[in-house]
Amino acid sequence: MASIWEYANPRKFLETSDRVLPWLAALAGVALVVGLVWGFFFTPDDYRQGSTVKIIYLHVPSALIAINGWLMMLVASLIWLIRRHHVSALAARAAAPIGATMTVIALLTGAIWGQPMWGTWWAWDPRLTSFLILFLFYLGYIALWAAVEDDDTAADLTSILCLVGSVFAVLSRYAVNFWNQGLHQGASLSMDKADNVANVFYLPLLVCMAAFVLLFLALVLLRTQTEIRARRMRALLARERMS
Amino acid sequence: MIALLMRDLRLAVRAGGGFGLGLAFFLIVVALVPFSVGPETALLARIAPGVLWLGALLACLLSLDRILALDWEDGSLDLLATAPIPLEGIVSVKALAHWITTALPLVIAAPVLGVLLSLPAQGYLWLIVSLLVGTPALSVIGTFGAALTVGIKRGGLLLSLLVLPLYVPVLIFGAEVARRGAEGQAVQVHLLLLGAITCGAMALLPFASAAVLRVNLR
Amino acid sequence: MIALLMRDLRLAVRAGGGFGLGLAFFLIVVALVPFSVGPETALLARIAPGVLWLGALLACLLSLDRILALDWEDGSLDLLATAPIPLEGIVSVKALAHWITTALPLVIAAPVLGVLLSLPAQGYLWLIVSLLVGTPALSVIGTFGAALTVGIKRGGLLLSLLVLPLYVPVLIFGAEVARRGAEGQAVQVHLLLLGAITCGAMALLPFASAAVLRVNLR
Amino acid sequence: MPELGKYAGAVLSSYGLSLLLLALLTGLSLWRARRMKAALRKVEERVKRHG
Amino acid sequence: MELVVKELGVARGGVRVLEGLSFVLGAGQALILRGPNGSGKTTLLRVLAGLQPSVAGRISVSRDSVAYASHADGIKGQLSVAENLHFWARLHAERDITRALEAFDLRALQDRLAGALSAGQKRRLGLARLMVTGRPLWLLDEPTVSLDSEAVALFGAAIEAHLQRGGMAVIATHIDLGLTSARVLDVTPFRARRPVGDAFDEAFL
Amino acid sequence: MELVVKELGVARGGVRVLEGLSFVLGAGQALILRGPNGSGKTTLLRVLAGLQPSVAGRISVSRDSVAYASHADGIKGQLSVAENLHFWARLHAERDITRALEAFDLRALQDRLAGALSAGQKRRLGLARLMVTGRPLWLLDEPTVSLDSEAVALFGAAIEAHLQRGGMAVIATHIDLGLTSARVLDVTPFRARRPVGDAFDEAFL
Ligand code: HEM
Ligand SMILES: Nc1ncnc2c1ncn2[C@@H]1O[C@H](COP(=O)(O)OP(=O)(O)OP(=O)(O)O)[C@@H](O)[C@H]1O
Ligand SMILES: Nc1ncnc2c1ncn2[C@@H]1O[C@H](COP(=O)(O)OP(=O)(O)OP(=O)(O)O)[C@@H](O)[C@H]1O
Ligand SMILES: [Mg+2]
Ligand SMILES: [Mg+2]
Repeated sequence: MASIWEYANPRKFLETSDRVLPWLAALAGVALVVGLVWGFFFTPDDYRQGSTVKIIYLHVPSALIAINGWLMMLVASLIWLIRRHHVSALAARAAAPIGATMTVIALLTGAIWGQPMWGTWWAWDPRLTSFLILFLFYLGYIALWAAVEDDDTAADLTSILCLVGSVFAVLSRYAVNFWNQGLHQGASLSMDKADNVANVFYLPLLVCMAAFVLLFLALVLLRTQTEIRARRMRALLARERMS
Repeated sequence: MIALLMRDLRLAVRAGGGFGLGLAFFLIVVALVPFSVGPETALLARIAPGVLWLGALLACLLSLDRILALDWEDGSLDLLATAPIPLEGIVSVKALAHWITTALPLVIAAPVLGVLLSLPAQGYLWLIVSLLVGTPALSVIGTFGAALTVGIKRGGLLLSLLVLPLYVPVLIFGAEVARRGAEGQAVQVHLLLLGAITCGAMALLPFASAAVLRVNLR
Repeated sequence: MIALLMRDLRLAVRAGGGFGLGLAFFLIVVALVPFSVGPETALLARIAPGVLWLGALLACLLSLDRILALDWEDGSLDLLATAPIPLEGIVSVKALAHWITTALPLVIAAPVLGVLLSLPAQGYLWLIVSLLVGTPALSVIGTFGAALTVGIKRGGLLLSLLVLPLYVPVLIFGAEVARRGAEGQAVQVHLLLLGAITCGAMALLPFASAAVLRVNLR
Repeated sequence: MPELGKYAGAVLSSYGLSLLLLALLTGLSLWRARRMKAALRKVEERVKRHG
Repeated sequence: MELVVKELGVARGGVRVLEGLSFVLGAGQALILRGPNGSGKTTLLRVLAGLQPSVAGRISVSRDSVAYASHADGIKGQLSVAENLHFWARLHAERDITRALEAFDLRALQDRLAGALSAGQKRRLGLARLMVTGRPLWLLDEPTVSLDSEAVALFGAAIEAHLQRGGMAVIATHIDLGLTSARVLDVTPFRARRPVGDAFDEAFL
Repeated sequence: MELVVKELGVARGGVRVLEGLSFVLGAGQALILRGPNGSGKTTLLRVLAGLQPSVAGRISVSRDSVAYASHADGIKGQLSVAENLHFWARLHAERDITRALEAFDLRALQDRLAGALSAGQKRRLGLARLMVTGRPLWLLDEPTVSLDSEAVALFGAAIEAHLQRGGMAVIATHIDLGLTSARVLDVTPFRARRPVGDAFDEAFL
């Protein structure tokens, strides 16, 4: 079997991802439409939360991607630091804006949800707070990529930032827990407690989560391709200027 | 190493006061708080420990770019990197110099400023202790940030952006210790955690800083 | 003059985001406040207008040294001073560029951050108005400070020290307008005074800045 | 259209904002991808021509 | 257009470095300043450029007619070569930068970020800036630092062309530029003497 | 002690600038690098100093034996001349700075703040730093910039003395230093060629 590292070759990656991407994108689109339409039109209201429960189909999947996007960047950074495959560094770079957007979506939907449920847009609840901190990490990571001109230098710096940042993100999570007891409990939603209550909510939620994962993958592939091409173009232009 | 420390301290004194300026900034930020939130004593007393911690943190932050950028600009950093000292040692010494010149004066000044904000009497001890335990972490983390942004012209703001989220745990525990101290609650657990963060940061971050610096120098 | 403005704006965008970074700092300062004073909503709502004003002021402050120091270091300022534009015009354009790249984004972001601090609903309008009226004064005063400290390496902290006292009147009236707005009281008088300060600063300070710059250049 | 009751504003605005953000992200990614592809092709051709 | 300097005295860091300096430079003439390190050439040029006041004597030239090029080049690393030149051109109400690009062989580099130039390339850009100022009097402080011999020749040609058009140049340098037509002024004899006696007021300068 | 460079390739900003460079430098020898602006001399010196990785080839020298002097001097303006030298001396576990002061005629300036030196005086201080490192291999990037002829002679003498004691030196320069014993290496022939074909991966470097 061919080694998985072959796909770390930029050309090979471009070829493979070109083949996969249309399918992935179509799948993501279908899943997204099915999940959201199902959730929005064909689920009943919760007896306590009324129609706001429909927000869950955006809120939870985006929160999921926001966290796991960072995790993916961490893994990609490690691969870059250890094996120095350019594609993985560029994939991390490509994922950052997606993760940041997902964080914003989770924050926004959460805030909008919080207004009717908790009577406030924002509370300094541990989970919310650590999400805000995660957003700051995304911002810093993106800003550092943008500020450094040389590509390899930027890749090295951001990778190390990602490592250190991950450690501190976990630290903050625990610190915040110590600091304030929260409002945000999954249990506030009826389905969350008694597992069998609500396949009505649960199934469309699953579809939405799958859709967001697919969308994330498709976007990462697409943006990684773009980054690869941008990188190659910079290299070609530089070479052209030299002669 | 000692030569480097002595040089950095001397430069801080000569350069129109590394000592004085962090302190002055701290003083002014704290002094501006009553102007911005209004002068009621009860309110001020309530937010005093937090404001003092935040002020100290910002004063530290502002002086971070002096840690490495000056040496970068005039080429000293290139020369230090080829000197017979490991880069890890260099960044540690730099962090130490930053702590001595910036954080230590803040710790000493904090009680005085506490008076301005009507900090309750029992709060002073724990304020000082929490600052003493927490500020070394600020210097070490800050040195990491400075190493990350050293090649970037006027990276001061970027530096702040990168470093502040890293400061969050330190700030939470530090301010919590000071606040609990002021309110007469138990502080041991939080103080212990603060100490653990500081020790961890001092033990591990110099390696990250040196690695980042090596990347930036090439 | 327009060439200079365009260049400064372009540089701000290129340099990894003059726009973004001031904003990010503002966000972070505001986000750190609850960590330091604790998470109670009532307390936060009470200090929100003041904290927002103070945060905007600090974000402005941090980016001041970019106004002139970069041009000083690479010799551009010498060349600009011999260019066929009066130095007063140059410092005014620089202040304007600073306002556009730094202060304006802060004004736009302030309401969003108000949510984080649970600012009462009626406070938003006056918060924005007070910032819009007050921040030009911050930029102009800051340019004066930048001109004063331009020859000094890493004068950032000294700059803060010099500028902060000059910011006090602006802060007092600005925060007062925002606070009264949030509490539903009358704001006219204070807003008028704030406007007067801004107009005065814009009319007079460029001459002082140019004079100071001339001294520093020789 | 399902009956959203008194929470219509909240639900609709969160759907609206989220979908807008997702569309923006996807649109920008696609736009940049297309532009970069074209630009790279141009550069590659030029490099090839000039040997 | 003439530069007349009469009995000029200049000071640096509160200490007089040159005094009693007089010369006249007519249109189309160049003057080369020589003198050992620390003799005050840089200081003199800054005074002529109007960046620093003189302590004695007179200078007949208005600030609007000088273009000064110091050790630092005033180049923005984040802007491209062409953008850098365009900026200075527009500031001096000139339009055309192609002549400057050509004169210093910067055509091939014009879209490169100035931060990614080598030392000599940067210097060439700094010198090209002079050509877009449209000013008649050039004040140059060690202009050929880090230039290779080819670039030095370009520089010589640019100076000659400038003089031909009625311009003037004052150049401080330690090495031979091969400008045959230029006069040379050694500043060593004008080094400021210690004031005799203990004139208290004078020690204030 | 010998510096052996074999088939070295160096890159700057992601682009190869030199390749296939080989030379051997024995104790007591000096090598002068020549080449037009932007040919890669500075890059080569940085690679030799270990500040930047090479992209091909081998270098036989350990980082502990080189002393590098770049365009920037690493001088602190707020410290006096003597303090600056003392610092670098202590860092390299040397004690004596008088020899360095003497060699570059800095005795009279030793208590002056380094910020108040003229361009040439600063450069002299930067060169004097090399003598307190105790390192055998000196890497010098355009060392004689802004030096007057007297100071260039001092520099030549310092280099000769260093070589006499078994030291080595690699010097990038555009002007003639009058070092008779030194070999000259023109880097122009080693300029990196375009890679043939369209190796996609290579364009990433
Ligand atoms: C700005 C505010 C909010 C933020 C940042 C936020 C963030 C999060 C995060 C990070 C998760 C975890 C996702 C995961 O583990 O996969 C989550 C899940 C969830 N959130 Fe929120 N949230 C916010 C507001 C709200 C509000 C107001 C509600 C409803 C009252 C809510 C209800 C839920 C529910 C039901 C879940 C799923 C719980 C579970 O399965 O564990 N959230 N949210
Ligand atoms: N800031 C300062 N304070 C005090 N003295 C200074 C200061 N700057 C320079 N000097 C001194 O003033 C004198 C003149 O310096 P200047 O830079 O004009 O010399 P120069 O002729 O340009 O020398 P070089 O050829 O080395 O560039 C020198 O002796 C220098 O030491
Ligand atoms: N940051 C950078 N990014 C891309 N290319 C660069 C960068 N810095 C320099 N270069 C290019 O690399 C090449 C080598 O530069 P280098 O500084 O080594 O030349 P040099 O031989 O020292 O020239 P000089 O004699 O002008 O000092 C030059 O063509 C330069 O334009
Ligand atoms: Mg000089
Ligand atoms: Mg060079």
